[in-house]
Amino acid sequence: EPLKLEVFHWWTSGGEAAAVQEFAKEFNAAGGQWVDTAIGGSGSTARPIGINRIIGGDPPGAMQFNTGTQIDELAAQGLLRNLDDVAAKEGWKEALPPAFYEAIVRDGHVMAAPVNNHGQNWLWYNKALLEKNGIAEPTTWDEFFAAADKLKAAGVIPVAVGGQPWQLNLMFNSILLGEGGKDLYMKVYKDLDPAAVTSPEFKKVAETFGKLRDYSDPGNANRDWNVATGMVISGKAGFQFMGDWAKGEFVLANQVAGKDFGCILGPGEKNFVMGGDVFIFPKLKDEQGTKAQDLLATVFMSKDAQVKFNAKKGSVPVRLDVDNSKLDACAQIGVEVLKDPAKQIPATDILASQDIVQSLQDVVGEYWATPTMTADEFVGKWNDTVAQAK
Amino acid sequence: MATVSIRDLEIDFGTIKVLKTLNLEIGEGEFIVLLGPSGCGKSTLLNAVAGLLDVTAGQIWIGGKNVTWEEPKDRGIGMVFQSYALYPRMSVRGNLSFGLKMARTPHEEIEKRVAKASKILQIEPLLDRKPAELSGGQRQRVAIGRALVRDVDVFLFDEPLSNLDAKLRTELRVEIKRLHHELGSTMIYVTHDQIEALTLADRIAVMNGGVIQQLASPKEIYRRPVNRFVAGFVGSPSMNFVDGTLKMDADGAGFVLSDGTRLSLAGYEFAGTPKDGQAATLGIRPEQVDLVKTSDDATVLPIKLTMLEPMGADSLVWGHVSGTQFSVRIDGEDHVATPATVDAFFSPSQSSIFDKASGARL
Amino acid sequence: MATVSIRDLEIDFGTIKVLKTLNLEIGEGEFIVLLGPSGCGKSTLLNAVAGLLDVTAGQIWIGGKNVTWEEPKDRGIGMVFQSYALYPRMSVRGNLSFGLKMARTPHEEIEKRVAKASKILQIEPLLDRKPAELSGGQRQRVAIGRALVRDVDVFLFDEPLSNLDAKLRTELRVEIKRLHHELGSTMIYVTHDQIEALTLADRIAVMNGGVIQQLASPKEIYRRPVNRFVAGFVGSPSMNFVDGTLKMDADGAGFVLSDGTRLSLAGYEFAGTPKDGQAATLGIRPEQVDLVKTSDDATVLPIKLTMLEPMGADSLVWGHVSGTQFSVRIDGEDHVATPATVDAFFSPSQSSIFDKASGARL
Amino acid sequence: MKTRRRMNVATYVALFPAFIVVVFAYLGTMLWTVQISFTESKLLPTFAFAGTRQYERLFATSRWSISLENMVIFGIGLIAVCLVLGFLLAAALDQKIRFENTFRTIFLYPYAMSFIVTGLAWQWILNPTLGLQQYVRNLGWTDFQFDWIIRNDRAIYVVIIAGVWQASGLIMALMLSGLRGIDQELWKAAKIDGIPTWRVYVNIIIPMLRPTIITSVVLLSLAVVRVYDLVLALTGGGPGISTDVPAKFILDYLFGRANIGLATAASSILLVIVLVIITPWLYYEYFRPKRERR
Amino acid sequence: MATATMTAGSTAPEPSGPRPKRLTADRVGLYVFLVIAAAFFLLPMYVMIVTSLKPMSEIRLGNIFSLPEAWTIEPWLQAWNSACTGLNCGGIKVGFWNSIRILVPSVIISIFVGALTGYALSLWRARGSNLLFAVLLLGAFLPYQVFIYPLVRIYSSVGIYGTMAGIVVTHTIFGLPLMTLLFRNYYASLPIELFKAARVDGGGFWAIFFRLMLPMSTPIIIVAVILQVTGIWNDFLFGVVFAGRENLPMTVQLNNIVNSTQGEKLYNVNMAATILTALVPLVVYFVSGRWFVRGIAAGAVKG
Ligand SMILES: Nc1ncnc2c1ncn2[C@@H]1O[C@H](COP(=O)(O)OP(=O)(O)OP(=O)(O)O)[C@@H](O)[C@H]1O
Ligand SMILES: Nc1ncnc2c1ncn2[C@@H]1O[C@H](COP(=O)(O)OP(=O)(O)OP(=O)(O)O)[C@@H](O)[C@H]1O
Ligand SMILES: [Mg+2]
Ligand SMILES: [Mg+2]
Repeated sequence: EPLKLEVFHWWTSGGEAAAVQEFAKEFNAAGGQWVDTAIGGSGSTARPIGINRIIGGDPPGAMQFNTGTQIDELAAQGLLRNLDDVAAKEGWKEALPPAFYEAIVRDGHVMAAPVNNHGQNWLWYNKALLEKNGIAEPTTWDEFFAAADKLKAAGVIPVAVGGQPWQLNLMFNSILLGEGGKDLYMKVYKDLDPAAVTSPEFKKVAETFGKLRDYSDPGNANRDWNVATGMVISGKAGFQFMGDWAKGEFVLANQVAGKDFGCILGPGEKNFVMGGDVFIFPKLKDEQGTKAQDLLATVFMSKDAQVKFNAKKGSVPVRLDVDNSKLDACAQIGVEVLKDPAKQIPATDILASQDIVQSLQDVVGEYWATPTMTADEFVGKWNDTVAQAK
Repeated sequence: MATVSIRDLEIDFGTIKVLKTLNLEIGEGEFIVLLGPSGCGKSTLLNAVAGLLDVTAGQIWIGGKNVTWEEPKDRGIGMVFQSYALYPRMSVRGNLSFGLKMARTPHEEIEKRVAKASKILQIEPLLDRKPAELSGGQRQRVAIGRALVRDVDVFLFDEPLSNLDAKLRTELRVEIKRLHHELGSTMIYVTHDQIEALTLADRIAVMNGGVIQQLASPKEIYRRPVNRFVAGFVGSPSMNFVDGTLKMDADGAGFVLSDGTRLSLAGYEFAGTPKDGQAATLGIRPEQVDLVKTSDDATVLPIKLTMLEPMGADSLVWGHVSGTQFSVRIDGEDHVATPATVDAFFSPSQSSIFDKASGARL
Repeated sequence: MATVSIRDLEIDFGTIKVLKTLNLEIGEGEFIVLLGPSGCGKSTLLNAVAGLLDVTAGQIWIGGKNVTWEEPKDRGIGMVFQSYALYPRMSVRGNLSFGLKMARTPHEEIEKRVAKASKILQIEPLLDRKPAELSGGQRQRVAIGRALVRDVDVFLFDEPLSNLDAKLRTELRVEIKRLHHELGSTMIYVTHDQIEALTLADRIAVMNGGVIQQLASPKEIYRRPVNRFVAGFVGSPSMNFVDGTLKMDADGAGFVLSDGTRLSLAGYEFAGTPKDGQAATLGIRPEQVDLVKTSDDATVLPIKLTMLEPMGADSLVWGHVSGTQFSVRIDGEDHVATPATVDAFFSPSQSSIFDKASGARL
Repeated sequence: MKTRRRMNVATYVALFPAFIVVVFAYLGTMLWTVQISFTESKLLPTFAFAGTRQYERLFATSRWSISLENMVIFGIGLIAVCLVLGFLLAAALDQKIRFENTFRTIFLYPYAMSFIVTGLAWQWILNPTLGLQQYVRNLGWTDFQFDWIIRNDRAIYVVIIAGVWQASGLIMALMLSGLRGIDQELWKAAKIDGIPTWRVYVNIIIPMLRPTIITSVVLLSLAVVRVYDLVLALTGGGPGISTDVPAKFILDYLFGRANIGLATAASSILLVIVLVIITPWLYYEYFRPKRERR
Repeated sequence: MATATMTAGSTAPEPSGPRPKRLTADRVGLYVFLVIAAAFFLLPMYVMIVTSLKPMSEIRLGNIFSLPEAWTIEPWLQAWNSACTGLNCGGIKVGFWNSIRILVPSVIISIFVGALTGYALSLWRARGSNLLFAVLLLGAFLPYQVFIYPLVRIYSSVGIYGTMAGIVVTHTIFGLPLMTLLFRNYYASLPIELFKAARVDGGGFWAIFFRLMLPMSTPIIIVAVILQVTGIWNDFLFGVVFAGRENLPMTVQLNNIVNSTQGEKLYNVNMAATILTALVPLVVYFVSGRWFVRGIAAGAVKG
């Protein structure tokens, strides 16, 4: 009899579903039976539904979360299984980047299985467009703005922006890391240090971010990210700051990484912002279910499944010890950077609570949409928000 | 057949006292009409008897049983409404049998009673129609039938005919009278149409402001109204009222109009002892005035005629007596010239005199 | 004051022909009443005169001007509706003056006209009230006032009194009559109440099924109805009809009832030459029958009396003649015993005889 | 003698479901909400008392005050435009129009559509580089400007436009049924008085439609207080947070940001606002002692 | 002599018969207004339909108002049959029957409870009924979402969390204020004599309700059905939270197709799916729009 387990996630689009399919295949092959429950929309639509089910006593067997602080309370309330045995057996601690391992451990126990590693601070660009305008891949912010000016002069929108707060925040974080550097990033998000925010470096980052308004088009308000990517693909725009999921759009348009489109971790300091997803396993009453959970956790972290899943998902495997030769040019860049533990930067979700992270998104969004707002006001708001939410 | 007895009944709506310590005894098989202007509390009284309203104080007895707290269905009453209140989605048969079904009457018994009632009311061909497919008169008949089938002792009618036109009203009035003869049930009938009241009632209770003003036979009410309100309310066209003062002198009782004319009241039976110089109102019905002298003891009444209104069988002549509007009813065949000032005649014994201040009969 | 002339008027609603080639000439200052049962086309005709309806064929002339295509406001008419149709959120003054304001009448002129109209109608104290704060009679007065202020030549009334109770109806009827005298305007008045028709009209047009059955003075209509429909429709309580056959023999004209009784028709003026043995209907009004012999040329009518209905001033006695229901009106003071079989008397010259088949007067 | 008031057991039985719903679902939830708003609850409700901390934060959050402000602007705008447009449409349909059914259905259908994707269509239409503005410019009017959706100070009016699109059909239906209930003789009287049609509407009909208007305002305010989908689909609360509304604020903190405490504090404030506005209406419309019941 | 000869110019026909119909400026203006309004209301629908008939390559060009160059019904087929939500690629048809299964009992029960409550409140007296009604109306003004946590707790303690009963109860709860209001006003507008007559005839609370009042409620039931069908069919949140994973309604599929955050967005399929999902309420509106207006007159307007 197969070990039946309901898996709850919000991967509903074509590419995502194909990736999930890989896990399901592996799980079924290993003697499980994958029961799929997908609720589309962002995690904020699906997550409360799943949490309600856990509270209501009808939990799914496994449920997706973003890697980070989201699972704190569920773990603290004792609603989740601890996976210490599986993790020990499979050697998760050794295989994972340290930040990721920390992100799944609560009170010394492993509480979740990570599945992927999404680079969030990519800068994508249209290669043909840059070549046509005689622009080389920018490595510094100055080069970037020079390139942008050239594009603007050529009648092209330099940066495709999706004006939704979460997208703007990704862009802001890219600048923070590239221009402000890793230390500032960590101080601002991890330590929530007000002094770091009031520093001139941070202000500079804010100004740079603000400057980008002039390099985007007026239609950016509430634009979906994939629409923005489409602008890069079609050559309407030159650059886009976006996570590595944007690759899927390029691929769909039959573009090849490194050939038709380029990817930069930066500009400025090269870091890899690691975000991703984990699965938690709510405590189940039946024996079979628990066994199935063990099996699924094992499958999630198996090298084989990791490679297959992440190839389709566009992310890189969470395990650092897998064969990455099949990954595309961009992912290769990522893997390369990841080799240096110093460049493994945890995403904001891992560093701070949802409340803080998303409230800060509001601040970034408001700043972006209000050109009259000065960088100082922005800094003040940032610190106020952090102080209230802390 | 049952007596109905209303004892010290009071009904309030919030702070409004609608009925004030009302007493009414109705004999077995009697036909009582509640007559009064709109808003005087007639429907309220009827609803209280039916048990559709909670009383504030007092008791209601039906057939010797205190039913003050009984449900409507347990009071042995049937009720007919002005708006017919037929159940719109049921056929006539359904309307008639609804009450019986509620009472779990056996099927054959229902059939029998519906057949009987519809025969009495001549609505047999209509049994399978819906109320919307009936004329006003037919609807009202069905509404009566609904009370009829339930074999009740007391029928309550709330202005059952006032939504019908004059012709149908006459017809159904006769029918209700016939029904009363046939069934001999006790009936309480609310109306503000005095013709209905006069033709149907054994006794009329004239109400005003939640109080019964006079309870008497139609004849008595028409001829000897106890106060000016009753006198003015009953009769159409209504009684003429002329203000003046009483003069009790050597010539006997007299009535002095504002223009000084003295009318002899010889033959009028005073209810009490009238005071000389008392301000009073003389009431004379239009048909009690003649434009030609017919009897010797008639009093002369000078009148300015202004207009003739032919109404078919008879005509109304409008005019003024000492500045007050006054109407006289004459035969439809007769003709008078207007305008003209003539002497009219009335018999004081048929007229009414009221105290000007209190309105009570003198 | 203006004449109104309706020429070959036809009105259809879709496929339904409501008025069929109708002609009607109304003189200056005449008061015409359109009388007929519900649905006969009275309102349709009135609306056509007012210009509220498009005519299918024919013309309408008012004051010598062809107004068939004119807007209602340009026809010099005022109209009063059954539902009063007062503007509910405006004061009485607003109701009266709104039309004038729209016509840009100068302010003082409006004031003057409103004052005059409200004086005529005695609604001066009500000018600042809203319609909801008025009684039915007062509302109807305001509705009339709205036509009055516009100084029109022709007044159209569509059952203006039928929402009022009997008493108010009488009062306002008199008022409308007075108004007609005072203003001398042409008036067209729709009703299905024959008392109103008889009292108000100079001439009555009795309508049925979109056709004018008889156009004549009230007296003529009441006394010599041209057909059975008019005879039955006018008069309340309505004319008694008894079926039988005509017998023209040596004794003169006679009417044989179904039970074989022969009634003499001596004195009846036939409209044409009656045929012997013709099936006919004899029509006698309740007040044309006496229970005591008063004149020598009266015909004896055997009648079975069943019930007495006192109505105040007079009473109705109900009974049967040769199996047909029959009513007799007597004085309210008189009394007859019921049930009883008696001989009644009527004068053939006052009665009407109709062809049984066509209903036309013989 | 005093008489007892008769009570009917069946009435209570029938009202029992409503009673349960009111006590548990409505009152219970309201109390729970207020209670949680005084705690530290984050992702899951806890009962660690936190005083008025959540309220302090709430009122220090500019997003909340912007939300409230937007609700007022949206409310006034939506109600005003819907009433006017709904009335005009109803009045137009009441003129014995050909294809009345078709028109009525066209005006009404948006009420049947959810905003999950119609919002996207609107977003496109209003997008300056994609929708109307561009379309008109392509037609030759190159100066044509209609870019409210991307302007901080105008975007909320765009939300009103879409809201009007969705709701004014219902108002039209309400108004139309109100108009159909008006005595035809009134129209005739006005025609004879020679009153121009528009004056009849303004001076006579509209005052008579007062009950309809009140009902419409109530239904619309319901939509205003709850507005969420519309904003989410159309602007996502943006640009920035300039079109945020209370329901979205509450939802974001309740679900996305795992801060139940703050979300319930916001709900409680909303509850108070609704109470203050609604109670007089409720009283006036339903509980005022009426002089007479028909 | 003054012969009354008519000059050639004044041979205008004597007015007779119907007024000549002229197309007045008012009338034209009226239709212009209606057509413009109709265009405003139809514009999003037009965009949706046009988009749903275009291939993605055309959509990316961004001419949202232009007609498709290459017409395709592929998106419709895909939306109905094969659009994926997670691993299940059955299109939105998967949820259709679930939606129906939720819709039918929810509509019936919520209307029934609303009618019953409205009936009890309007025609019968019960202590505290005014307060009950007030709280009910007040509750109608709260954002739904606030109710979710407490309701989840209550349901799971009663054991109906994640079941069909749970979702039906939820729709009943949230439909109750409006339904009660509608029926209360409707019953209050009926002639009270009807109720009195039935009382005299011996009808009790239930007999009057079932045999007299319900059969008379057609106009208002139509309004209630329209409102509830629309509301319940379009609901996403309650369905997904309370119905349990076996009973997820069609809107969940729609949401999954439309609201994926990452990965390609097939706008044409989205639009087709939306229109398909909206079909049931749309049909209800098309079929019963006329009665809707009449029914509203019967219930909603009167205070
Ligand atoms: N439910 C009620 N609440 C408050 N007042 C009421 C109620 N029912 C009746 N009244 C008041 O009680 C008084 C008497 O009303 P009732 O209906 O008995 O009058 P009526 O004599 O039947 O009048 P009508 O001839 O108009 O039917 C009126 O003033 C009325 O306003
Ligand atoms: N707008 C209309 N469309 C179709 N038929 C109509 C219309 N108006 C009236 N009718 C029909 O025309 C006939 C005459 O109607 P009209 O209103 O003139 O009658 P009426 O004599 O005024 O009756 P009542 O005494 O009931 O007012 C009726 O059969 C009626 O059904
Ligand atoms: Mg009454
Ligand atoms: Mg009429």
